[in-house]
Amino acid sequence: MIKFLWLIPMFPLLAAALSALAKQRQRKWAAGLAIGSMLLALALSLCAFGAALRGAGGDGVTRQVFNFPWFKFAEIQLSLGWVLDPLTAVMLVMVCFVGLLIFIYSVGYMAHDENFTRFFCFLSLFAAAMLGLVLSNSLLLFFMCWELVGLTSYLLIGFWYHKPSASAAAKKAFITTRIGDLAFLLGIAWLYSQTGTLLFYDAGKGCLEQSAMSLLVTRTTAIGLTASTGISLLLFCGAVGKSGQVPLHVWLPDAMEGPTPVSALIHAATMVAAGVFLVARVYPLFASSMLGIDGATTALTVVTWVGSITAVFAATIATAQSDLKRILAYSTVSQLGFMMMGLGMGGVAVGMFHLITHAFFKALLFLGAGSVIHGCHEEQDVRCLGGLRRFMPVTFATYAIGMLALSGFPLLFSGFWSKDEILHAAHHWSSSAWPFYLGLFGALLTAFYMTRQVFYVFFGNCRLALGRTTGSEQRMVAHAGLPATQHPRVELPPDPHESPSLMVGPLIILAIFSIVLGFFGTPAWPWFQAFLDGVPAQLSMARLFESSVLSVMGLSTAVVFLGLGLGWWMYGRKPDALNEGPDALEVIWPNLFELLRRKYFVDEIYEWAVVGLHARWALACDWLDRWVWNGAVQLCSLAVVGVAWADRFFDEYIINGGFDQACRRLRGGGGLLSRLQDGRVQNYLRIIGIALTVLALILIWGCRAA
Amino acid sequence: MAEMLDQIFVLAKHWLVALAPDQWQPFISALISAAGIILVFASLFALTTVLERKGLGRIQNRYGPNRVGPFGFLQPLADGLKTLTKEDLVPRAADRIVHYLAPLVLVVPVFLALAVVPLGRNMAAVDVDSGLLFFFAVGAATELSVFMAGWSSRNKYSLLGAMRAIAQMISYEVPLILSAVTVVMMTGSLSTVKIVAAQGGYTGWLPQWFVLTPWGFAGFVLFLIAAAAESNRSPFDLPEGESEIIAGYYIEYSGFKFALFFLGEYIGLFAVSGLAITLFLGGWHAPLSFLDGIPSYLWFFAKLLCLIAVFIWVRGTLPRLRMDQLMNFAWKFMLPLALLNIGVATVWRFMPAGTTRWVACSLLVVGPYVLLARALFDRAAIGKRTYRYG
Amino acid sequence: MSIFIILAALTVAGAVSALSLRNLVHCALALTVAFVGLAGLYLQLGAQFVGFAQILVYIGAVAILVVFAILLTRGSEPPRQPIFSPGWLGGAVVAAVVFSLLTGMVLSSEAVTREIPPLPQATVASLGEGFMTRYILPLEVLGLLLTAALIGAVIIALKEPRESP
Amino acid sequence: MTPLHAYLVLSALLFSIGLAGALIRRNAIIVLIGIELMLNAANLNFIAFWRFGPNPQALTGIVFAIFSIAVAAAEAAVGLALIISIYRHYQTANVDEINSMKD
Repeated sequence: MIKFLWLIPMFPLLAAALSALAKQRQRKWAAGLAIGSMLLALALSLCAFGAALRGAGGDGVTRQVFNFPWFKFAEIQLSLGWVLDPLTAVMLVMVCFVGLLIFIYSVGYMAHDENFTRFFCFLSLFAAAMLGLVLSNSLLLFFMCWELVGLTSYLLIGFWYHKPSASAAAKKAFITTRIGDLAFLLGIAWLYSQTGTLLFYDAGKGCLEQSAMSLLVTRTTAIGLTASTGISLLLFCGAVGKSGQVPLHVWLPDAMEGPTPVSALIHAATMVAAGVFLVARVYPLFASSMLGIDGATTALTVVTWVGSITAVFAATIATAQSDLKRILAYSTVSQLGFMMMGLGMGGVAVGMFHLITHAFFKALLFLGAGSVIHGCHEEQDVRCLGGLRRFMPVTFATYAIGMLALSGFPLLFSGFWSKDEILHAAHHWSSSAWPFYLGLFGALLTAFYMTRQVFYVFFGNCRLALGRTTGSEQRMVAHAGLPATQHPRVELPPDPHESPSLMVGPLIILAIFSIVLGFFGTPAWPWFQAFLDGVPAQLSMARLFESSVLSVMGLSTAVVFLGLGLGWWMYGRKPDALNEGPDALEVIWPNLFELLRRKYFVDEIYEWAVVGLHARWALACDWLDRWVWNGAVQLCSLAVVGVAWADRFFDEYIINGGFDQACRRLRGGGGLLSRLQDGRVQNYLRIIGIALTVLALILIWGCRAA
Repeated sequence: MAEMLDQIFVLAKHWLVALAPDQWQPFISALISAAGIILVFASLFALTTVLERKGLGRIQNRYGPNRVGPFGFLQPLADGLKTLTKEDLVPRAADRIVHYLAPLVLVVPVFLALAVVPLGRNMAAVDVDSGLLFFFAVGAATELSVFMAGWSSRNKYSLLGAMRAIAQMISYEVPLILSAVTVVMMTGSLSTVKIVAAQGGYTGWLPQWFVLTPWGFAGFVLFLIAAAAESNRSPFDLPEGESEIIAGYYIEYSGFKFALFFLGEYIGLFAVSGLAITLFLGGWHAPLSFLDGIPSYLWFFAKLLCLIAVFIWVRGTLPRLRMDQLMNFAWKFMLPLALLNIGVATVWRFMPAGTTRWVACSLLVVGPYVLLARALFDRAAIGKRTYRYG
Repeated sequence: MSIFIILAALTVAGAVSALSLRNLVHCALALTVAFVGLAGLYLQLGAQFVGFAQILVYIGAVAILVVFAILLTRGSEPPRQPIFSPGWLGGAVVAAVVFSLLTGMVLSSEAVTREIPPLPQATVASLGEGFMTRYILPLEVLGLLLTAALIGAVIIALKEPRESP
Repeated sequence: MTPLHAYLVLSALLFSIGLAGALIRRNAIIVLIGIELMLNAANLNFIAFWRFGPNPQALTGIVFAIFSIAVAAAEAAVGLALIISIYRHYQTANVDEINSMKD
């Protein structure tokens, strides 16, 4: 099995390559290619999963690796490889499955787009890169795929590049993540310099295994940090960038400019989770440290804090957004924060569990949002939607399931169990109680804003006719791919309609999964955690009723209900007929609402900082120009004038002569200086020649001297 | 005796060289071979002109030249006298030096090119290690001469003709060289002598010439077509298409210079045909094993005459192409097939000998040919004729 | 030695006239003369393949390209204004300095005193083997480069669209 | 038999002729020709050092020369294409009139 693991990413890659060659017309071909490749990949990864299952159940994690030398220069040999362990297997299945569904969905969603084939080419490329990332056993390969994923994300966010906002968002996403990746790369380099290998597992020689670990832990660097801590912090920076943790979260909401399937696949389910997966993958590195603050290592503490802060931060913002997809985006950010918390406090299993469940129901939510947008003619502003549950029942039902799962509706939905795991872990976390409270607050907010959104979109009566912003008009035209003139302008748009079955089918499947998945990780039967940790799972109802578990569960349940109730009380009771009225929250705390609506002014702050820097720099240059150079010239001319003045009292000729002379000199000097910079190639070439001569002479003399 | 007869020229040359003092011997031998080549091929040129004119005449249902000498075979003599005695016109606006140099730059390289063609057993004037490359390298100089002729005689027709000719030569040089490459792949050598030696053996009576293999046959055909285009023979004689641009790049030439151009054209034809013989038709080897006794150079020249006959026949038969058709033919038809042919040669090289190899390679050659021809034919809608110059 | 002197004279003469003649076409033709001379030098140095390749590439391709470019840029008739750029004196001086420097270095190096080894053999076969085994990567890269150059040249030289902003 | 330094001096001469041409001529094409000459001078050096070098069987010089010939061909193609398009744009091929980078 392990031998053929590389086939899994190979199929989508092939599909991408082939559909890159496809003509614009050959839509069926491209789509079929992509979906077929995903099917094959899914089948293979199920086999892989089976293999992992057969391996599991014993004590300790069973792990097959396959490494091969890539190239060697001098005596250094770089080798790549792939690994099959429960972590990989789970991720593989998740990515393939969700990916497949979203592929199918986007056949319906992109049906009218003229660049259909390009879209599928990018999607398949993304899938290939993601799968490669998941099963890579070498930090180098991991990084390559990581960058590939980033690239495809960039391409897909800017898919409708003729929208300025889209291209801007794409650039923003790319650059912001680069900041993190720089640190990541530094971390890799450091790790390599310390251990001399980038393979995770290499029969004892890998950088995550005993020998390397002991080495890394003992070696300490600058401010009392052990090498392992430093490296893991650097790697974590990469994770922060990729999965939109504070302070690098700004790109994720803007990324919603891309087509909705992209938002679902890349910016909700898989890619942004890659950061979390990275932390999970190199967890030993994070967890290994001598001087941990009672149990939790420095690195993990950082992870926890960043995660919890992000969770609440993003959740608060989400309560005040009005764009359907932005709300989901912020909730994604906050959920990622939850996952980080889980990793930081509860270990791999907890974080990963939430990752998997979240992948499903967040994908579901996004696809639901997509079908809403699709059905309402590209309208994204929740204040302009409403009452859709009559028009698109299936979407409503599935969306409600997803929303309940996300806000963690007790006992029935997967979100509840995974989030509860995290809270439980936080409850037991010894070093500080704050993450626990933050988590609770986050859960509360999650329930609240999801309720708000659902009430806005699906209840009340349809406000679609009133609110047709020019922006959405453009979006509609852009999406239809027609120039605005020949596009059939509708003053009163036709009623929203249910999406085609091609789009609804995936919704239903995802909905089912986002209910069922939860039961694989209940405290009663923690099969998932056991599978990841490689211990046999046993069923015991009793564990469900331990005081600690029960108390946390009760608490979170209460919080969730509080959130739901609050949402209903503020938005559900009296939905405003037309979207003039201010937001209910705005009525209560206008200032706070404004603050949240503008996302804590984070963008503005960044902008101010960067622009300010440039402005100051420019000022400096300007000052230099104005005073130093210009001053010199001024001085010269002043001197000349002085001379002239002196000369006036002498002979007339001397005046004229001196004056003219001086002016000529000045002009000559100016010309001399400017000749260095005339655009003539030959002068540059000449200067090069002189430089060559001088250099050679220096060298010769150097040799003579030596 | 047959041995003697076969080697007679070689022996004669050695004997002559031996007379000279030692430090002169290399030059002497070079001189002798050069003289021999020039003599032989110049006379062949004379013969060919008559043959061509008579042949064309017969094809067009008229007598060719038949007044001067027996059956008009002294016609070239008369023509030679005429051209030599004609006034040598140079236009006033012309660039005298270049105008003067152009014919020389054409004639010298083509004679040089003949030097690497083995005319018989041990009868290659120079046997350099990379003779084929030499041939093509020298052949490249002709384009320059064409340009010089066209540009120097300040005449828009001649410039036009030169441009056409250069474009045509460049485009057809690619398939020419590519189809020669297959042979190089097989013999693993660029030396013409070695290439001929590689086709020496016989299977039963039949020779082992490359033309008798699928790839060799395809290569030979491609090579002939490209050769015709390289030496501006019809149907590729647009550069001197009388009906459009009176005589192409040598409108402004007359008298001896014109004769030189004429000579150069024909010698180029001989050279490229000789190369075709060397590459595909087994050089100077006898076509059947039991005919081995007959002197090798006779075989060579027999084959040469056959090829020239083919060229004459083609000239008499086919109409002239149009410029765009010409280019399309070069780039859309010849080039792909030449590339494919290389692939076929590779397959042939690495498949075990036997009928399967034959069948596979033949299919590989024929199938794409048919398909490509079909596609191009369907594509070729007779549309409005468009000109693109500069 | 005499052959060398002849070839060198040919080459230098060709080069000088290629860069000093007034009519661009003459320059191009003189350039080909210089190339021929260089090819001869290569042959005399025993590098047969390179010599022929030189002829094939430079005379068969580059010279023709140059000529075409000259005709396309209407350079074929001699220019009205002086052919030398204003700062030609400085350029000449720089060139002279570079030449004297190089020559000085060469003559002061131990190349003067080196004895002449026997003529080495560079058969085409060995060369080809080298290309296919040891220098395979450069070869591939070169192929890539040539392709890129081809496409790039075509794209650059395409006609500008009429309604250029 | 010709000694090494003769070749070296010759190539130095060629190089500086090319340099001079590239420096003092106005027409871009001639400048390009000068550059080609410089490249050829370098090639001559390679071959000369290969022939007089310690181990000529390595063929390094020849291979390098061949590569540089190919590169020179590519360079010529692109350069001339550039010149042509510049000519189309400015209606001139004089390098000292093409100085729009100046301002």
